[in-house]
Amino acid sequence: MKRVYLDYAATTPTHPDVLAEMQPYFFLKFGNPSSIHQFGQEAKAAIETAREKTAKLIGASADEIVFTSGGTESDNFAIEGIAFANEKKGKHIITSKIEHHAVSECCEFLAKRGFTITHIPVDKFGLVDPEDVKKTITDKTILISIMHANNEIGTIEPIAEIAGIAKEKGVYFHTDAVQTAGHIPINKLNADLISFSAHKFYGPKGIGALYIKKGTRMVSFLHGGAQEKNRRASTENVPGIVGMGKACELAQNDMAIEKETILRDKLIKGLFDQIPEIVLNGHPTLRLPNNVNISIKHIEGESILINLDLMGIAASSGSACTSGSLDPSHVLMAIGLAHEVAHGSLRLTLGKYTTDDDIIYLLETLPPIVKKLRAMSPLK
Amino acid sequence: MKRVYLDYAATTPTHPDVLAEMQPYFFLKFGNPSSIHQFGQEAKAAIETAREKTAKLIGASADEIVFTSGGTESDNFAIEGIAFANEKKGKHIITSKIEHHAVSECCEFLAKRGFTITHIPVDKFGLVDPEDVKKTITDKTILISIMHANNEIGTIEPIAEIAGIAKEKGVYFHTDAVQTAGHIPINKLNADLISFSAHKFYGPKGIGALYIKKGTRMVSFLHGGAQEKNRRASTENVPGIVGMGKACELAQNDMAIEKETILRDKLIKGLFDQIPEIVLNGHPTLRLPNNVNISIKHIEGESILINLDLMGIAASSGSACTSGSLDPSHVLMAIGLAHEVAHGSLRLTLGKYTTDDDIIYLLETLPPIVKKLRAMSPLK
Amino acid sequence: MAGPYSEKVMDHFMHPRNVGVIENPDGIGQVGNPVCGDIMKMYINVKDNVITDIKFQTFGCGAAISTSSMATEMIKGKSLNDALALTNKAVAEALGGLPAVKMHCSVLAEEAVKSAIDDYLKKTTGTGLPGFKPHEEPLEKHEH
Amino acid sequence: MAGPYSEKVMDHFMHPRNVGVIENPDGIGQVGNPVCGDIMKMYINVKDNVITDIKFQTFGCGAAISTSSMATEMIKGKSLNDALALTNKAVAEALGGLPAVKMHCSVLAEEAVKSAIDDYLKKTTGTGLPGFKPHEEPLEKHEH
Ligand SMILES: Cc1ncc(COP(=O)(O)O)c(C=O)c1O
Ligand SMILES: Cc1ncc(COP(=O)(O)O)c(C=O)c1O
Repeated sequence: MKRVYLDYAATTPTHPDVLAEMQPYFFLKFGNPSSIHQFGQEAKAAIETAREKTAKLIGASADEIVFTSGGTESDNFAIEGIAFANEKKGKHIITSKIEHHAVSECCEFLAKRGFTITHIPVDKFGLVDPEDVKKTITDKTILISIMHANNEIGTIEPIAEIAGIAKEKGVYFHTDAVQTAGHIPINKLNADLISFSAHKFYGPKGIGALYIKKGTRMVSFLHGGAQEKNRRASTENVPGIVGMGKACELAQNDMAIEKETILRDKLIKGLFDQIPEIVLNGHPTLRLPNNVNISIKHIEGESILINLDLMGIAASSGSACTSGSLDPSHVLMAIGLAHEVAHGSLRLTLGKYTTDDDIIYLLETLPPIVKKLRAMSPLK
Repeated sequence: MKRVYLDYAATTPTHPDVLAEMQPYFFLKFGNPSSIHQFGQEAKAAIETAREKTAKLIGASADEIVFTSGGTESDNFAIEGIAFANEKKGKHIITSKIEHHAVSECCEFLAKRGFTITHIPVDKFGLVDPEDVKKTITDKTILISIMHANNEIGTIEPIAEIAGIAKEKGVYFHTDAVQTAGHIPINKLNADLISFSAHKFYGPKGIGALYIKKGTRMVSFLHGGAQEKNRRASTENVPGIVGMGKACELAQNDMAIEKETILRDKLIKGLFDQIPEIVLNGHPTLRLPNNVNISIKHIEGESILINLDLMGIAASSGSACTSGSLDPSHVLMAIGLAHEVAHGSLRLTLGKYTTDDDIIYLLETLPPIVKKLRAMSPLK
Repeated sequence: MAGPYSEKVMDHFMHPRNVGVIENPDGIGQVGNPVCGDIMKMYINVKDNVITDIKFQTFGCGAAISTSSMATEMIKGKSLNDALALTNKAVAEALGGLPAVKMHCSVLAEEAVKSAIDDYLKKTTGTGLPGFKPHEEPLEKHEH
Repeated sequence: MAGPYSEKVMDHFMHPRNVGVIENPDGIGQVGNPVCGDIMKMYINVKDNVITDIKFQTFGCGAAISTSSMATEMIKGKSLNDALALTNKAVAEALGGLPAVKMHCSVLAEEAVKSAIDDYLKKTTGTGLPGFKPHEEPLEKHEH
């Protein structure tokens, strides 16, 4: 059966060149980078090269990059790292209503430990208004964390402006760039902290990075050995780090923004042409080049996904049923969707290997599924 | 040049069978285990199989295993997880003076946040006396964390007894089994929490596990998505987890305890036969089968290591110079070594690929190095 | 697909039995609500205390659709008493089991059946099923 | 080896110049201590204000040994004044640089030289080097 993967925002395959670069570090060059001997030093050299490549992707300097186990750790590290180091100044953190759980749940954890969290709302396109951020800052505010682009609806936030406000007010600014790194250009974004995850841009799973601007006052998250210049303990995941470096290098030379934008817009047009009563979630233009998110009224997301899957198409949904919780996606609620519309959301995210044919196949396959499910539905 | 690796306690090469098992999960079966579609479900199935293999190594049930990014995260997760969930009961933690930094630095972090840490001393062999633990427990004690075997001197602690005391007093017991898992049999050890790291037993770097006994009251460490049944957020490192599972399976079928013990004792005997004025650090018999740790009086560890390295031999030392700090290993100090004796320590750790020839080569190579360095030394 | 569902669930999900609407039914029941993402509506015709026909419409996930389908199949042609004896567990078992997070769907299916019978009893005897109250009231009713 | 040290450091470490002891030297200096893991001892002979011979013994890491070696080489045959002008930076530079965490070894080397000259001055003039005090006193002295 044809298999069409349209869930690149969930994860991407590790690029063969990335895997090739990682291979030697499993068996031949397996040393621990902290070891003084040859085995260790060749591993150390490899991670330092990877650090330079990673830094280059965002125009940072290599010693501002700390490798982590992924986007979640980077987010947790940034937020708890700032919170625990700066709580004498204040315990107020500003974030948005559409952050990834790696940010929002971490803030939740801090809220239980005496911190106050302000959640900035978004408009119907998912945009944060920088003015709202500005108004909320107090002299107790130590951190603002607003994501670069949303993972569900693809909306790209006005990060430069928010970062400017944070700077002006002397508040640290973190942005979760997990969905943008490797996909659209990032140039430090004027942020103090930026989170990345390699598996979102053809690197391996289980490795990420945190950009920490020189001079940022924070504590470490993983406590132990002196790795990563005392900023992140634990034996380095050498193959993972090498893979992340390679993925950054590949991304820098080959962001498929135009190609993806064309396919994305073709897909959106096709969906609107062929399926009545759908809505586009997210911003029409301030949007990740690979993200399509629609709500298909009167039917529920998981049912759509399973039907698509049986036809070989992989997609995702903000429906509660796909997350194991009972509530639909907080992002779709934050942009003001009615519950049943939120439950009917379908996210299609494109990538390096997406072809015209894949889009055509989806546009052939989805409409009859929608028709069938709508025929079963009590809603109209 | 001959290359002889005698630093298996620092890290091990990823076994070729482990790597082979991981391969398909980079590109072909690259899905995100949280995804409902085929790509996701095949990844999910793979991690559940790996979970069973990992659980089997320690006689646990699969749902008591949570995968982490390594030994350090497992240790931090165990300690902070218990601390933050049980601080209403009390803020007292008992640990030993010879724990790995992943435990001791994490306790340090908690000490800054209002917890009280008791560090149990050890005898000259590095043994914790269970009676000392017992005497220190108060009604405010919420956690006892004592490592299974020490990574530097190889001493195996009386964990079963300490766990028994903890149980009797209703205090959670954690043990860092990073150096024992896959090397000597572990059968839950009566502990509530056990830390592992795959790269210490021929699995990949950047992956570990925490055994969490059913019913243990703790908070999660990485906050975010619902992965690992809400116990550890972040997209699962699928190839890493699969590799860890395979490494556990291989270890279970092939612990080379006898072979390693014979080589170890041959090495110790050879060292004592050929080099005057050395001491064995750690316990003569309650000792990891692959660990040799000696102090070579009047000379310093890093000098020895570099000389060995130039002859192709990889080893390690508890000398300050090898860690970037100014103090020698806290473990060697805890067993009562004088500073200059601690600085002259040499750790040789054996593994799957260590041969008789390697031992012979070391025993030929080391004595002239010692002689040369002693000739340069002002100490006598 | 090696997904979360058993083969039986998938069969009923992809080929649901008794989907649709009965015009002028003897009883209609609707349970669930848009907040939780599952709405089930059941239509029954009853003759001599026997359910002679039953149809359903469901907005919801795979489990919601297949439990609806299975429930209708299990009570079609049965007496009202037999139908009232249908438990959510029986529905789940008949489907070869459901993932734990989906058990609530089988509860909805049981309640949809009861709700339709309740409606029939109200219309015919003036009083409904004694003590019946579905877990959550639907936010909006699509009554004919 | 692609280790932490430059080629020059490795050369002096593996082939240290002026290792050993001078019997009945004109001056002896010892700096460092076992706590930090580096002990340097230097022996000098002086004639007409010129260091005619110099030897060292060092307990310590690669950087400690190579800075000792380089320092002795740099001042052998030099006047006392020139020797006193030797800075730790000059030693490190002559070695093609040292890792940041090892810079303290070059400080010890500078101090070992000064300490030996201090000892010489004390023995000959009765007063040592004005203001000289090494960073840390050795815990034990191995004086002849
Ligand atoms: C915006 C965003 N932040 C954080 C994460 C977490 O990254 P990871 O799963 O690699 O920990 C993800 C993806 O899961 C994401 O999309
Ligand atoms: C006893 C012990 N605990 C914890 C760790 C930390 O493990 P990792 O480096 O995989 O985080 C190590 C090794 O580094 C260890 O030997």
